[in-house]
Amino acid sequence: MLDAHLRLSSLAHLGLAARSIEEAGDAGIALGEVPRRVALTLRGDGEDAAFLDAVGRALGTAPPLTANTVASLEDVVILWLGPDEWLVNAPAAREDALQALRSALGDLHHAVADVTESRTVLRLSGASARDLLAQGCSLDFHPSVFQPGMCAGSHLALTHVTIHQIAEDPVYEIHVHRSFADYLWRWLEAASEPYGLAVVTG
Amino acid sequence: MLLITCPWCGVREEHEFACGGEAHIVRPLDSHTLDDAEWADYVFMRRNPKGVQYERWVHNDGCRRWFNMARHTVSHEILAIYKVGEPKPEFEG
Amino acid sequence: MTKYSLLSLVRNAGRGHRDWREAWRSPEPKPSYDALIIGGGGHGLATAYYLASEHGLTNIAVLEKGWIGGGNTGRNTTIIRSNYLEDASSRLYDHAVDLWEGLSRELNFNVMFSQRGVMNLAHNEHDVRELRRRVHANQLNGVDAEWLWRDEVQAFCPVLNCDPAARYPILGATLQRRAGVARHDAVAWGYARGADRRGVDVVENCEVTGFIIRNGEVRGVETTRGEIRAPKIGVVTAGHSSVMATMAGLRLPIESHPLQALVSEPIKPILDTVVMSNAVHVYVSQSDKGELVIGAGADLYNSYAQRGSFPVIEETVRALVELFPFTSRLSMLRSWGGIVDICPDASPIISKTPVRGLYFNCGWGTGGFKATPGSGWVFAHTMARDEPHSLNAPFTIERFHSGALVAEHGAAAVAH
Amino acid sequence: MSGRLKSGGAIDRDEVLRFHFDDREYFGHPGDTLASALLANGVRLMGRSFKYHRPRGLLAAGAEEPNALVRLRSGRAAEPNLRATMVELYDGLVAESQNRWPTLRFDVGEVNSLFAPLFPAGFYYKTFMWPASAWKHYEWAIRRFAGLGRAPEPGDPDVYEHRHAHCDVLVIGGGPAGLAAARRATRAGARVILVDEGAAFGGSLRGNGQAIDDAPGLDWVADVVADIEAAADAVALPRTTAIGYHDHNYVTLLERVGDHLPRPESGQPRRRLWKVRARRVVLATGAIERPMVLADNDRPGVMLASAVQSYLNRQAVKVGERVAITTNNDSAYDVAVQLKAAGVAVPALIDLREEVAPALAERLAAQGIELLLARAVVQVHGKYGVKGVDVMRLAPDGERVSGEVRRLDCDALAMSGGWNPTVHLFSQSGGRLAFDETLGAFLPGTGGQPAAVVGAAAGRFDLAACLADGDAAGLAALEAAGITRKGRMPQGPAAEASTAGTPPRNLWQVPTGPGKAATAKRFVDLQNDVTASDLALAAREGYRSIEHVKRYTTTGMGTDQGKTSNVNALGIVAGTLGQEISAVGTTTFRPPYTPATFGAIAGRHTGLNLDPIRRTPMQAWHEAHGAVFEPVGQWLRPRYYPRAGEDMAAAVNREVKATRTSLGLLDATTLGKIDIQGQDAAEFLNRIYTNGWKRLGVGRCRYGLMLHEDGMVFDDGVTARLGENHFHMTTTSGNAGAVLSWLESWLQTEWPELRVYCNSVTEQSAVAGVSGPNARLLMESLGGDLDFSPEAFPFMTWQDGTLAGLPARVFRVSFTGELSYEINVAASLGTALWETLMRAGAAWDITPFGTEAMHVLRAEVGFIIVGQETDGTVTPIDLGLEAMVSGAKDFIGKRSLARADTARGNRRQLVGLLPEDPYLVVPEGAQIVERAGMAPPVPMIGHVTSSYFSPNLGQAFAMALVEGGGARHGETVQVCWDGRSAPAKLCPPKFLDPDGSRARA
Ligand SMILES: Cc1cc2nc3c(=O)[nH]c(=O)nc-3n(C[C@H](O)[C@H](O)[C@H](O)COP(=O)(O)OP(=O)(O)OC[C@H]3O[C@@H](n4cnc5c(N)ncnc54)[C@H](O)[C@@H]3O)c2cc1C
Ligand SMILES: NC(=O)c1ccc[n+]([C@@H]2O[C@H](COP(=O)([O-])OP(=O)(O)OC[C@H]3O[C@@H](n4cnc5c(N)ncnc54)[C@H](O)[C@@H]3O)[C@@H](O)[C@H]2O)c1
Ligand SMILES: Cc1cc2nc3c(=O)[nH]c(=O)nc-3n(C[C@H](O)[C@H](O)[C@H](O)COP(=O)(O)O)c2cc1C
Ligand SMILES: [Zn+2]
Repeated sequence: MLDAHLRLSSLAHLGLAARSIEEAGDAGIALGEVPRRVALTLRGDGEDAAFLDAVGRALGTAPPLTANTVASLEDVVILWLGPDEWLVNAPAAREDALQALRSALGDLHHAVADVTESRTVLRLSGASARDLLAQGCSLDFHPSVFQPGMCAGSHLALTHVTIHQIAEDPVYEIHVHRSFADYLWRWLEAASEPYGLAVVTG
Repeated sequence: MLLITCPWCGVREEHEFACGGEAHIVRPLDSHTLDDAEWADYVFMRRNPKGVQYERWVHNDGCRRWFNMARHTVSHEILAIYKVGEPKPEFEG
Repeated sequence: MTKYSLLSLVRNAGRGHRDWREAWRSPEPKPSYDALIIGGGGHGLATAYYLASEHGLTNIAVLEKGWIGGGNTGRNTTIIRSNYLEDASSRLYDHAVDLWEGLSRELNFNVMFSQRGVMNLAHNEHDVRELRRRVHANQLNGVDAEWLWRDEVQAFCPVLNCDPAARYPILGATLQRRAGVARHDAVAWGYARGADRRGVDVVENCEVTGFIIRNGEVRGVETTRGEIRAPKIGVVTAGHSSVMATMAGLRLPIESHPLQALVSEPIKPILDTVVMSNAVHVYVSQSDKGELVIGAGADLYNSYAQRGSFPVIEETVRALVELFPFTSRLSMLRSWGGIVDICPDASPIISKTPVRGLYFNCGWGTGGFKATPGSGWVFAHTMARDEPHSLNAPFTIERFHSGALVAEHGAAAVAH
Repeated sequence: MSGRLKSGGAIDRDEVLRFHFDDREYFGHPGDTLASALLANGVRLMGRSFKYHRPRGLLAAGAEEPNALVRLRSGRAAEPNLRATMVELYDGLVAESQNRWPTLRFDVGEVNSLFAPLFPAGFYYKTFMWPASAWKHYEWAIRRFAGLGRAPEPGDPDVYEHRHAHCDVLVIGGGPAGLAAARRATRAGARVILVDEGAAFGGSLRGNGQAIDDAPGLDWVADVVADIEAAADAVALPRTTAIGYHDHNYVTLLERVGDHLPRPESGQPRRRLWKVRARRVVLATGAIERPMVLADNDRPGVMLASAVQSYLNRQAVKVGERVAITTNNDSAYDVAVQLKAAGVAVPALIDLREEVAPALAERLAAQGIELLLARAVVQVHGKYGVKGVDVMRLAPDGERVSGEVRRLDCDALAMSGGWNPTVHLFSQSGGRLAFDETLGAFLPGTGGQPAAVVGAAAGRFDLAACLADGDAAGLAALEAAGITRKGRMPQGPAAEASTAGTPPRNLWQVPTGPGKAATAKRFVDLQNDVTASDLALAAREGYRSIEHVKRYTTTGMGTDQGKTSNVNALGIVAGTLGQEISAVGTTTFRPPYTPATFGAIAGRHTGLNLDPIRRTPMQAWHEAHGAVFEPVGQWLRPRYYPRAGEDMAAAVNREVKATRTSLGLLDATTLGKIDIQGQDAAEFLNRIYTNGWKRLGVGRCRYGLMLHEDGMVFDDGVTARLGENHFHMTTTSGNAGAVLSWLESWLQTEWPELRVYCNSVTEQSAVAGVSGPNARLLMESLGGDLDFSPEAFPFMTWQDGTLAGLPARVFRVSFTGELSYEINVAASLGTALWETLMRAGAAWDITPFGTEAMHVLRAEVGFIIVGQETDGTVTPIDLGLEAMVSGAKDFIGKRSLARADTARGNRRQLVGLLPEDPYLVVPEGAQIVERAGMAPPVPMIGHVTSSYFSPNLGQAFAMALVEGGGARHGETVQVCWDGRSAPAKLCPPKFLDPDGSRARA
């Protein structure tokens, strides 16, 4: 087995752990990095029953067909990225399920690409979370429009991100390409200044 | 600053998209039978209408899908958005 | 026609300026002419002026759908330079600079050609290589060009942010000292006045709506003010070139895009040269009235709307504030857009067409103001002789068939 | 004298604010603007005009102010050209007048006034042409006089923020009409944004004291604002200007968050740019009063009547002791009455009209104010302040004045030349304007976007109508946004309807009086010093289009963009040309509505955040080890790693040498990586690349070139076959995104029948390239399950395995021409891999090398770099890579290669170049000619694309594109740059190991 401490997050050099606190207190923004999880890009024909079926069998849930939504079963989460593209997320320990996915799809026209390392996931919450996002992202995060269980690809502060709302409060997960993570983190940190920032463990 | 309804993702800001220029230009299959001028017509010549333009867009920041749009090049009004392969709607102008 | 001079100004001041004559007449269009120019921008007016002054064709008219100079001539950032890469282009643009130098006196109209130098900044090794390549080519072509390293750039333009720790640090720049800016409107007015004086009819509010073509030969045009006949017709309509081509049954490799510019509030002199940056996309000069004249980028979609989108402005302003940090607390006064006619190789088309007697001058895209006198001069030659001058021979439509493009993407990558 | 009244106004008399204007100290109160506070202190002279440096005071009380522009704050926080009318007073405020030297009162620039007869509109087009060389000097002088304020200093201490917003209804303008609309929409639960550029809501109600629902108007305003603030989905933003109305209901707003404070609150931005997408927009932007164009109408103390009223009611400031009033419409009568009530003498109200409604006349009579009908002010006296005005009878045609000149003593003149609805944003939105002959103003017409224009902005100048208008627009917006009303709808607000008035008398210029007064200047554009006679001159000289007039005279081109002057200018031009105003038309309204700070538009994207910086997993290591970086796309890549005392050349030589002789290590993470899967993947690559892919074996790699359809090289890279239907493509670092888009566009739009998926995996792996004769030894030393023997792991193949305990995919490819392995591991293991390699490689003195050494190494063996050896005009054949161009299949760009010019034999072709002086590194970009010493224009036959010193060859070498170069090896040419030239010999572009045996070792 690989020695886990060899793995470095894309934000390792920022020393976030040392700055992290458990509770956000009265800071308007709580921001943290989500621990590493398995991620796959899944491609296939959303109109092909056999494909949907195979995915459903392997992951316990079929990929969501409604745009900008997420399907999940326990800790496996499937984000809709496009009509033939999904992002499958699972805890690092669930690598098995993902192997199952590959084999289940067999000869069907599909593609699975491991992107576990490609994205850094930030968790954003706090009373001012929507205000912070609104500084750099043109999506409408109003609760009547964007709710838990929804996700969308867009631009945040000049970088491509996928934003997934995971709780009402609101709590968001922001998937950003790994090489941009440091930039985005520092940008969010600066943009949080008006609200107060608590760095939390993700 | 256009507001574009991606046929997949819904209403999004222009900056999530890129425009790929005139749509419905079919790549000649028998290019070796074309003379230089005919080939240039495919590679370089464009309608560039003042009025309704049919053009390709891609939702780069969202679903990465290409789609077609009929847009008025003076008012910037978007008259139709349709998926690749769907028939081209006809508009005056 | 009163000659303009300090003396005539003094004399007229005494008479309360009541006696100035109109700079150009507003004639009714005649039913026929020896030649027509469609488009009363700088290029069209210059063409008419040189047809009259160099080729003796005076029974001619310029037809303008709106007001002269109201197209890109009236909305450009007025940068004039000739430091182009390809031999063909540098010759053409340098010929224009030669003409610029004598233009105010030739036209007896001060176009305020101000040779304050133009710098093109390099922000990475690739820029350095490509810009120096251009400098060396210019020098061998007899076009004045210098390369400045960072410290020289800083000395030449002290308000530039030359911090080596910048996101895109300035590594060096090309400098063309003969280059500069001119008063754009005056160019249109000066050429109109000069042409008018030689008998040319400058007809405003006259839109061409169709061509009369018989047996592959052009005979005249239909306009909003009636049919006008002529055996030679030059089309110089910039952003509207494709529209005109369609009327004539031709196809062009041109797309019309909105290109934006903006000005700051006027401030006391602070920038005495012209600065252009490709990597950090912006170009800036300060006008004699004091406002910073700032060039932005083009939108990526076709448009005839003379307005662009706000993100393009944002991007430009970011670059502006980065290169000129003092502008952070300065304000934008006005922004606007033009419709530029972009060619795939970023070079113009000055060409005969398959229709006899019909000529096109277009494709100047984001950078044709600088060429105005030269363009008019060679186009007049082409129309008068029915064959291109050697300076514009490479700029035919046929080059898109043969592949002999005049690739100026590097030299033209910043809209200018 | 102007001054403060004892009572009234929305100011807090208990708090005293100290401020400075031009080195003098003054006092004011919260609720003051800089303008009102100066007036209250008796200061009238606030600026100098642009061209003639005439002394100027306030014209207005709002955003339309053309004269009183000041420099606010000091040092790095100073900001020029701020309108004193929009600057809220705070304690310690420092402001300075502009465009004067040495002082505002004694301004040397005033000499310009003496030469004014020589400086009519456009004078500079007529002179300064002789001698040619002198223009430089003239221009220098002209420039010194131009400009308004001084430029700010660099180092802005404040930050700026952006904010995206979405709403059902955006209400622009918080006067009665806008508030009524916002109130209606808010009560129905809509998402509402209400903005007003003023410091508080209320619009004209703040200045005119009108009543609503039988109570003071401002009480109603407070109620509405409280409602909005209490609503969950509504916001009310004061100090916020809508600056731009763009396509598809995209509106930009500029909020002045911290400008009214000594400094922004901690952590808060100074200004915030809002980018709003609104389903409906309600434009309730009010109307701007017009000045009258009369002789010397620019003297300090000549003000808009509404401004006089506003200063009186908002800040309890009287603009003078004796205020004469001149008007062409009913609105100034209230002003007269209110002034009188406040104890200000009103010597007369001078109305251009022949008659007015008896009720109005009676109101004046009741106050003992003299009403002079059919009269006009023909002259204003006083230089630094009004001393009196001359009044004469106005002829019915408005062209002449006659009779006796009556002098009225006064120290201020309030004028109202009618009202212009504020249609700027409507026009920006694409709406057409229609000229209303009665009002003498442009009203919103047809077209535009999903918006309603209400209140004074729509030409309704009656409070009751404005309220009803706003209320109805609020309802309509709800309907359009599909919002069903909740609960019982409240009544709309009510106000007393005004009785039908007398229409204004629209006179675009008031005739001048007799004698000397005949030549007095009648200003139209106060800021740019454009007079009525300038406009007439322009028209006379043939500048007939209003656009020509604007550009010839500069009318409307100042910082106020002609808010008070444009319609007057139009009227005068139309009159001169004998045309209808509607035929003359307006100039174009453009964003921003009022000037917008660049810093705010840049937002947080300044400095290092100008553009995102991309980092590889090993970036921290590079930083810690002193790498010098260079930007490559958005990445910052190590260029070289200098050791103590080394310059770049020394470091690069060392890195090159080490790699060629032992072992080098490169961070190659930035290469683009695209995963391509599907049963048609090989067919797809066949169409995209110039060479064939169908027969590439699984486990093998191949170099490919992509062309654009014009036949020119677009990108290159090595692609590996991972499975029968599975490929791993690499692209250049800078082009990764463009290539993926390119592939998708072909797949989705041209060849949807191909069953292929492309996914970016660039970020998935960290890539370390080990290169050098000892590379194999290093790989073997790492321990793992891979056999690195040449037989088991030949050149241009790849294998998966474990390396030093790390799962890895190893590609045996080479960009340096040495024996090389590109090791891909999970990105999170990048540093672990790198450090392992450094540790294990120590035995061979492993040397990390940067992009510069990489460039030298690849050039030594003749590999090209796309974007360096190519520039969009280079074909594979030009590069000598004809072997890679398949004759057997079609591919993108193929047909273009056969075009007449592209197939020409003597195109510029890639060659090697050896300078005769072996230590001379010719500059990249140097040109190549046949012979030295020719005079320009010198025919150029090529240029240098790459040039380095090779420590391995012990000499300088270069690559170049040279006409027909492929057939000219061995010939000598001249390399030219900066006036120098040096001979160099053409050779094949392979300097070392021409048969490639080292990489294959
Ligand atoms: C924002 C911006 C910045 C620029 N900056 C620079 C710069 O710094 N330096 C530089 O060199 N160049 C610059 N350019 C490019 C330059 O402005 C143009 O290339 C040049 O002015 C073109 O001149 P023209 O006379 O050909 O066209 P225009 O001035 O556009 O004239 C064409 C005329 O044709 C008329 N017309 C069109 N259709 C008809 C019809 N059917 N009938 C009659 N008349 C018709 C139009 O009304 C118009 O007046 C810039 C352009 C823009 C938009
Ligand atoms: N008697 C007359 O002739 C006359 C003339 C004009 C107005 N009025 C009176 O004025 C009132 C008009 O009410 P209304 O609500 O239509 O207008 P208003 O003038 O009361 O309010 C308009 C508001 O819009 C704001 N505004 C303008 N442009 C803006 C922008 N771009 N961004 C942000 N804010 C902007 C202004 O600051 C102002 O507060 C009525 O009471 C009417 O009787 C009377
Ligand atoms: C070089 C240059 C300088 C300009 N300076 C000013 C200026 O000082 N003030 C101003 O209001 N507009 C200025 N403009 C912009 C014009 O007002 C106008 O916006 C432009 O000519 C486009 O025309 P349009 O906006 O009428 O469509 C300038 C334009 C150019 C090309
Ligand atoms: Zn989409």
